[in-house]
Amino acid sequence: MEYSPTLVDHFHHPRNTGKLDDPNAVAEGENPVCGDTVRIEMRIQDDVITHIRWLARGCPPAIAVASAASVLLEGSTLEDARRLDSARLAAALDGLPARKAHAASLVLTTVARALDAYRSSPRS
Amino acid sequence: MEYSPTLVDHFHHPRNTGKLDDPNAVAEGENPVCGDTVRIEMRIQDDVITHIRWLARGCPPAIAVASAASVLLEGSTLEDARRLDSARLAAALDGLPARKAHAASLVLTTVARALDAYRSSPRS
Amino acid sequence: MRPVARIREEERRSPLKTSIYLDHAATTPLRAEVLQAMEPFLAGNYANPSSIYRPAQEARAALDRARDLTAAALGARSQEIVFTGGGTESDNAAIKGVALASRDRGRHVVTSAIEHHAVLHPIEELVERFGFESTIVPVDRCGLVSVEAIGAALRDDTVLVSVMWANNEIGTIQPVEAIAALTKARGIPFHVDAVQAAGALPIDLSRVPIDLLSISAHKFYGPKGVGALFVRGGTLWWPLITGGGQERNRRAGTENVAGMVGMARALELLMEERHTAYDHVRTLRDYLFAQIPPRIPGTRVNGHPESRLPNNANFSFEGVHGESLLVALDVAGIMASSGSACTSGSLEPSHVLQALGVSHAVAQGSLRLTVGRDNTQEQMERTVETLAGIVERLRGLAPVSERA
Amino acid sequence: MRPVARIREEERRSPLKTSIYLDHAATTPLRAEVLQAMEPFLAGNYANPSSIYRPAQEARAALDRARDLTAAALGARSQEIVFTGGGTESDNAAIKGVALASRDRGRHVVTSAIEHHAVLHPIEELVERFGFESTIVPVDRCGLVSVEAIGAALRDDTVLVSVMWANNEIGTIQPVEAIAALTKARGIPFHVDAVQAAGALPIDLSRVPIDLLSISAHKFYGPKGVGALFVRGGTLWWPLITGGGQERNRRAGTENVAGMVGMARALELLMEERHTAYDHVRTLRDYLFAQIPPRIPGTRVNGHPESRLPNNANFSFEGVHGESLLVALDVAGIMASSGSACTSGSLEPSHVLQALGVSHAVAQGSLRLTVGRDNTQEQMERTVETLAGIVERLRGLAPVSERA
Ligand SMILES: Cc1ncc(COP(=O)(O)O)c(C=O)c1O
Ligand SMILES: Cc1ncc(COP(=O)(O)O)c(C=O)c1O
Repeated sequence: MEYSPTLVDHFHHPRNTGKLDDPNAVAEGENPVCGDTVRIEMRIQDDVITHIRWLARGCPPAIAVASAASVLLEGSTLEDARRLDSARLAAALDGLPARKAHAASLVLTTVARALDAYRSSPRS
Repeated sequence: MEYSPTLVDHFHHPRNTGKLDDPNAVAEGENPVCGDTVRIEMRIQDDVITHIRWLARGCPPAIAVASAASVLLEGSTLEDARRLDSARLAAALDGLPARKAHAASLVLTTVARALDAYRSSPRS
Repeated sequence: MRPVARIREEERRSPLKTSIYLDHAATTPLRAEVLQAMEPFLAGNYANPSSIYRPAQEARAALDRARDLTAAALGARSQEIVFTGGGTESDNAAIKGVALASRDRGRHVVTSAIEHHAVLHPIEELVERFGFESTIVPVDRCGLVSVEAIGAALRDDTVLVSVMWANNEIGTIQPVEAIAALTKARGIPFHVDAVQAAGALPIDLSRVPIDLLSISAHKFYGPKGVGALFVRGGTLWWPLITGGGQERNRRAGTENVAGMVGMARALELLMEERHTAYDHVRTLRDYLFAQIPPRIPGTRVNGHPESRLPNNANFSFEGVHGESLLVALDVAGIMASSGSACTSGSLEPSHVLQALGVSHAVAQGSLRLTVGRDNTQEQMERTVETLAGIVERLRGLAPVSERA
Repeated sequence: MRPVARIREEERRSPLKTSIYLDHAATTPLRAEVLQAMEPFLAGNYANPSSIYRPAQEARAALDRARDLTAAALGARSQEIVFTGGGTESDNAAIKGVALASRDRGRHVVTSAIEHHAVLHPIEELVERFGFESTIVPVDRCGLVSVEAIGAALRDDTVLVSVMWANNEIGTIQPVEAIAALTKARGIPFHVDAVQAAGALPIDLSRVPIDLLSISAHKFYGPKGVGALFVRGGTLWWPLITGGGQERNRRAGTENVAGMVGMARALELLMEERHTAYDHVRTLRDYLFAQIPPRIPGTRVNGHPESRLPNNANFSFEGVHGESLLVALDVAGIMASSGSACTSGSLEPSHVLQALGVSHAVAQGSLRLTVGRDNTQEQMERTVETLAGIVERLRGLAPVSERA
């Protein structure tokens, strides 16, 4: 399998899927070329992501990246969240094929947009 | 084997090889392209080939054709000898590949030249 | 719990044995009878058939027999069969060989939009490197090319028409007999890629005036890396691979004797079983067609409803990504393929589905299931259930705005 | 009398087992270890390595490993190895691929007079069909091409030089290192046909600036119909066979996984045994060289006394026709080959012997004996005795004026 067992596991048993009751940072992103879509919902309190849920449509890496990102982001500070990058996502998945780098980009951009949305209208 | 067992047998155990003590019809022929050479010696008496011997250098069909021809010619009348053709030689060898037709031609031409030589100077 | 664990472990160790293989258009298992026919030339007689001694002449005789069998299976004459290193080589040899040999007579070639890359790329080479022009005739929403459209594309300088007998993704069978009649009337050489058709449909070249035809052994339970090109006597054509005089100067190189004998044996078995062989796969395939659309909402059938290979099914599931389907099926032990080329590095859906006018999203959700002789009804039932569960799960993951 | 009869019967039934095979330049037996490495991909994992599921990824991994092994055996990088359908395909791909891709820069190619037809015929195609010119550099009486002569043949519009590493008939080893230095200095791509050299000589492409190099598995105890082309990174080159993206777009077609794995295993064994492998064949071959000329008057050794493959011997016997020698040897259970192409339909002796300046008659009497790893000293002794008897018998049949 060209995907690592960890990636396949995240794809097959994705963590933190679904929606939150009261998110205060939400964004949806789409890759217009391949059609992958992701929605991220977070509850942020005192500069910490206390809850995170996501939904995604796309190839296995798109789903696995969203799952791995949610695990890394839950409980992290906004500062740390901003520092999340493709390298760490790939490491968390035991590798991500280069041709699937776009899956990580989509999730990272959407996370950043959700954080931006929170900054511009913080409802603590 | 692309050569019939009969052909290989004539090549491996050629009949009537060598020379005669008192031939009265002799000819030598050579195919200048492939270098095959054949020498036919016959003793003719009362329009019948009573003895025949041959020597040859060349590919297996060249040797096998000479051998088969000597068997067919020994004891035959001059008229019959003149009628010997490639088809009968090929039949006697259970087949002769088309690309080796030149082997039969060389032997037949040399036989004809030996018969001509006899006709022009018959020492009965 | 023990037995299940043992089954799982076996499955892990030898997935092809215990899983469900539904990718016979990609390749087929080597039949035991075929391997048996090959073995004497793998482990036993290794002689080069061009040599003079007896084992070499036996190898030569085996090649001759393989050629006779191949010719018989196609309704061709033995001297019209050129053994090659596979379907792609056959296609390249046919297309470049005819076009380049005729380039002083004209530089125009005609083909269809849903040909295999083994046809389209050689034609691109002709255009980009050798000053040819090509007309790529479109297909309808079912993947059918129209005979009239081919006729309209023909020009006075057309030197080659190439249309596949049946498509590898959607299974659509093209009207090659009618096209052959047309090209014959116009005196234009006609090449047919029959790589998918051979093994699934009867082919009789004594009845259809096709000039060149490609087949590939591993698509009909023969070995990989072996194919044949039929070249009708009198066709103006240059060989692709020259050197030694093998294949009567039409394809040089020491012959893969075992491979050629294997291909011929596979064709022989096909001929023997032809009256029943297609029924089995058709029954199983028809079960998929009958069950999947009602069972899974938002299913679309790609390809032609009737004019299609008996073993081919191709679906799209709204809102589901093809590769995710494939990986989830693989985890469940079902081997299938997607119409999307996404898996091979490109983000674009396959040129075949695009040519049908299918939307990008639909094309990306496509799934090809191609049935084979070892599949069973029980496997089909398991496939339908598993697939339904996977589609449901994946759709449940999609953002609300996306749900079907 | 019984035992003899039984031996004869066995010999008739399986000549390759009980006879003496001395035609390893034509082809070699598939080694048991190689067949064993191939079997999992013949009888077991049949998946197409381009597919997504696990067995396919295993097949892909096996291909990757085969490529790494092949690269390691040649001192190349894995991405420089293109798997092909044999040595002839490799030669065709290299020569036409480089020349056609460079035809806007120049249309002149340089080669030697004793190349294999798999090199000479593609060059003829370039000349006859694509407006190229070729310079065929002659060889000396031992078959050696001179580096100076190659240098003198180079022109500003030369786009390719192709010289074989070692000749298949007379075994002469060419100064490819020196030629490579020359072509590199001039910036001209250099192709080497190493089909005979691989398996008989160490090859290290990390040390020699060769740009393209051809090998063929069946010449070193691997399977027939499988080869490789080394293409150094950065070489301007067009693939011969296009279609699917296999071999990183450099050789399309579903991969012959078993064949490639077999070739790699054969190379791996070669690497493991390389320190001793050549000694055995050299010892046996040297015995033939030491015994035959004194034992059989009128013997001529064709080829180079030192710069020749360790397993190659080539003789001419005055006044004896090569094919007659071969048939007589075959009857005696010895498999060998002639330098003459007479057996394949032409009456002309081989272009190689002609290029040495050998007379027609001498060329026609030539005999090639090529030794392999399974041959024994006892077999060499039997060969010398049998050969001496046959030559004597055939000479005895020649007309007196012809006798040596
Ligand atoms: C020097 C040389 N080049 C090329 C070839 C062609 O290799 P193959 O017949 O495996 O295609 C051969 C052997 O036939 C050879 O000896
Ligand atoms: C329609 C069609 N043509 C050509 C090919 C190429 O055949 P191969 O991969 O055996 O070279 C294939 C399969 O890959 C095919 O499905």
